[in-house]
Amino acid sequence: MAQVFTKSMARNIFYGGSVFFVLLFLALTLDTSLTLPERDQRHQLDPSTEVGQRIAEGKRLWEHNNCIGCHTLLGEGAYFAPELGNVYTRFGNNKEAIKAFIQSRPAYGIPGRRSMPRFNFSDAELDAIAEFLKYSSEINTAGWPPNKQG
Amino acid sequence: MTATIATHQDRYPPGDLAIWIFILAELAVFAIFFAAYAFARMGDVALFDHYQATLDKDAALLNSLALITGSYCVVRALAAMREDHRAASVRWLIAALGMGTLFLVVKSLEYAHHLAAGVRLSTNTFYMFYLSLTFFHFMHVIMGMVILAAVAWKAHRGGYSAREHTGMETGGVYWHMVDLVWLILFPLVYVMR
Amino acid sequence: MKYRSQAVARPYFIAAIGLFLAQIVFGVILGIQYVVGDFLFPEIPFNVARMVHTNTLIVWILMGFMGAAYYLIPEETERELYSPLLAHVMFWVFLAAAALTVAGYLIVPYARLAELTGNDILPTMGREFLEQPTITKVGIVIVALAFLFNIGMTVLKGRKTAVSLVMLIGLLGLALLFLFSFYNPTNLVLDKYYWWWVVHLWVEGVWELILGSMLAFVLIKTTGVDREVVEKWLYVIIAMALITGLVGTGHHYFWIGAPEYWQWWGSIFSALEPLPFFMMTVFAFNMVNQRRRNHPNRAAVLWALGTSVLAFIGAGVWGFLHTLAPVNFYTHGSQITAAHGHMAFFGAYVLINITMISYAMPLLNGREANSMRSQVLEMWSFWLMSVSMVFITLFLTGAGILQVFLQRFTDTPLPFMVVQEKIALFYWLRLISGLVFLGGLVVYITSFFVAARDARQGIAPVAKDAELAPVNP
Amino acid sequence: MSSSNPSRSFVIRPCTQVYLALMGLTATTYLIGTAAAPEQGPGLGLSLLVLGFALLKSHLIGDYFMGLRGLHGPWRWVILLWLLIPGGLILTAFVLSA
Repeated sequence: MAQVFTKSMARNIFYGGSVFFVLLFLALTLDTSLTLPERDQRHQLDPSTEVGQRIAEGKRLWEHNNCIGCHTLLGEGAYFAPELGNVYTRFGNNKEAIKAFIQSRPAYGIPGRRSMPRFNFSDAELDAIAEFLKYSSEINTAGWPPNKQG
Repeated sequence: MTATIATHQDRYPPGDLAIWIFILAELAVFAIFFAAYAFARMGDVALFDHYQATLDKDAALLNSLALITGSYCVVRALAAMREDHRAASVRWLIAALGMGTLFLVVKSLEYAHHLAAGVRLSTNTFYMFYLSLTFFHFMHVIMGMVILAAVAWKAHRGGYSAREHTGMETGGVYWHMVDLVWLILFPLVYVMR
Repeated sequence: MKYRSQAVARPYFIAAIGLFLAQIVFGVILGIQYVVGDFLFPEIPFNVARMVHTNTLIVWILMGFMGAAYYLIPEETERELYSPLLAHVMFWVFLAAAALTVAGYLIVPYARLAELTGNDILPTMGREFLEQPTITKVGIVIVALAFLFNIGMTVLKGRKTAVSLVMLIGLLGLALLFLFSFYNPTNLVLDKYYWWWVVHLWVEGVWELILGSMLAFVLIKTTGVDREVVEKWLYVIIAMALITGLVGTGHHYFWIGAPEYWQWWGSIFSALEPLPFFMMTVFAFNMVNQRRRNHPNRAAVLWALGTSVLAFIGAGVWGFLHTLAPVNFYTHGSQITAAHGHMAFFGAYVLINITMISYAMPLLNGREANSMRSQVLEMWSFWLMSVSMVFITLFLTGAGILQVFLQRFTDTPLPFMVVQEKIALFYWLRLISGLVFLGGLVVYITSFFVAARDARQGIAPVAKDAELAPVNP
Repeated sequence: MSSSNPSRSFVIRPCTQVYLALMGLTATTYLIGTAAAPEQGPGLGLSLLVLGFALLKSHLIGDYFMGLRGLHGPWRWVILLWLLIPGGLILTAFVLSA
């Protein structure tokens, strides 16, 4: 009588199953790649346009100052400070309000409270960050977050 | 035949137990998918009914018959092997592979038709389910055919006998699982409304 | 220790524990900053402390994996490591890169660090968990390649067991997927989509292979159960892990701009993700129950069993709690996520590394097991860390539920910062649990010194390695 | 399924009987699906009948093709259980949405 549960069959299932689901995942990724242009606002990113350049610069500043270390962006990041994927709409679709908020942070924080560092951005840099956050808010995120509070 | 072997055969299904664990996991995925389809349909019955009517029931019937026949071929292949008719067994396996190929061709034609009509996963919830369920199953048919081809090759090379053919049983139950899933999928997605 | 070259694992293990301590110290700082917002501000702002906390975690877990590989691969392949020297050199390269990176985080502002390391040439910084300067990432790739070469050559020339092959596949996947950390387009959706190929496909994909093979190795050694049995379970478990985990990546694609069918695919597959972890628990307890010997290292067995249980609770149960799209719509990016992250990382990857260290360190020091006194300390540290981590998780879950309700679910949603103040009580309780955790870690570290002293005084472990009669099936 | 007794070969094998039953039930399902006007469909009653056919067919496959018939213990029931859970959920959803 043959063995009921063999190691070689378990191994075959591991290899076969893994290849199968890798291929399935890649197939779904392919469809995603084809569908994303309708959802991810990539037309705004054209580097030959001024807006596209501002967004790219804004993302660069976002990364160079590790904003994700406190905030979330589309729900990902740290959970220490407010969600910023929708901050543009939360601030009344107003880039100036975003700029004013970043600029008004005191250098030594607010005693006893969570404080955002003072970054001393130039006006052009503030523009870029605000443009990047506006772009983020326009990505089709399937209705998330549930409300403007993020 | 000793008592231990008898109880052993009574208690465990044919084939390697490892494939059964795998089959259970796969069936669990399909079960959740089917239930998800039914409950998603509750949210928009009109949409589901409308787009269900665009599916090709003739093709689905042909495919159902192909898979059932394919399953039957594998049953006969095993029966032949149990009587040591190796050549007949291989012929039945090749017939099963033929049925699998027929399924893939018909299904591909259906996909080509839908793709030409601009249907994608994101078109609407019905097509999302239709394409997801059938494509996931489609991949299983391919997987089952790869397994059957390996089994047929080994049978051809004399790797199985009336006494020892666990590998063929293992491949067989996987192929039947593919059939089993389609037998639910066909009425659920094509007929029921 | 059967092969001399296994000794290269020792510095890796020691560095891993050292970095673990640093990680927890920064974790406590973060815990304080959650309730006393301006603690250490502006010298060490929250984002810097968090970066140190998460990056030291990743580095020490990788150190642990590498040490584990250097320890178990010679024993599995039954030959000396291909190049112990290369392993030593790479250890110092890796440690130096990690130390310099952390020092960079703490000494200069992050933007300055990005400038100094030429991030504009190939921008990869400033994304969660991948904050390391590009040059550090290149260093990681070099270390990983040298490591894989070393391990791969050893496996190629030696006996090929399931444990060593699975470990090798896991490490290979780890290295390959890390390459996606160099892809950073301006398109935020694409950035996030492939960022998960590093993060999710590591922790819910290839790392599970490494975890499984380490657990299988320790169980084979400590229980004496037939390798054939352990290895077939290993294959089944990791097969399930990949079957559910690969498409399970979709649970991260619900709200980042990816198509909406991911809500179905992600929910369905990740609903099954607890399965491999559950199988792992059943497997570990089965193996220990069917043991054919009583290994004198009781602590290692406790860590192994603890891994299987807490990985299931943290990764399996707490993951499932918020993985379904309709639930995740409300919990995404809340303290619920933090609760799950803490328990899952601790249960799965912290504990498996400690299991390995606990099993291997005495052997690397020339004894089969530590003195009973030292083992009792280890067991205390297990319970202190595990129970406090359970409480951290529960308090964060409580905070998360309230946060979700007040900020997202009610008819009158409150702003983020207002909600944070309302749930501060949970953060205080979490901080207390965190301090207990730190205490547990100190006890763990103490156990090594107690073991060394007892060994000098010739105190043997209490239990002799008694061969058990084969357990009846 | 097979026997060394040569007289058995003149009888239709049980597996062939099952095969014919499966084909017949599938054809019936198809006829039910196509008989009604395309925009109307077979309606709840016939749909549930079709679901019942599907579960019966799957049970036959499990028993006769996958070889679960004659087993004792949990494996005997595992496919049936699998059929009943999603079957029950589908039934619930269709009844509720009718």
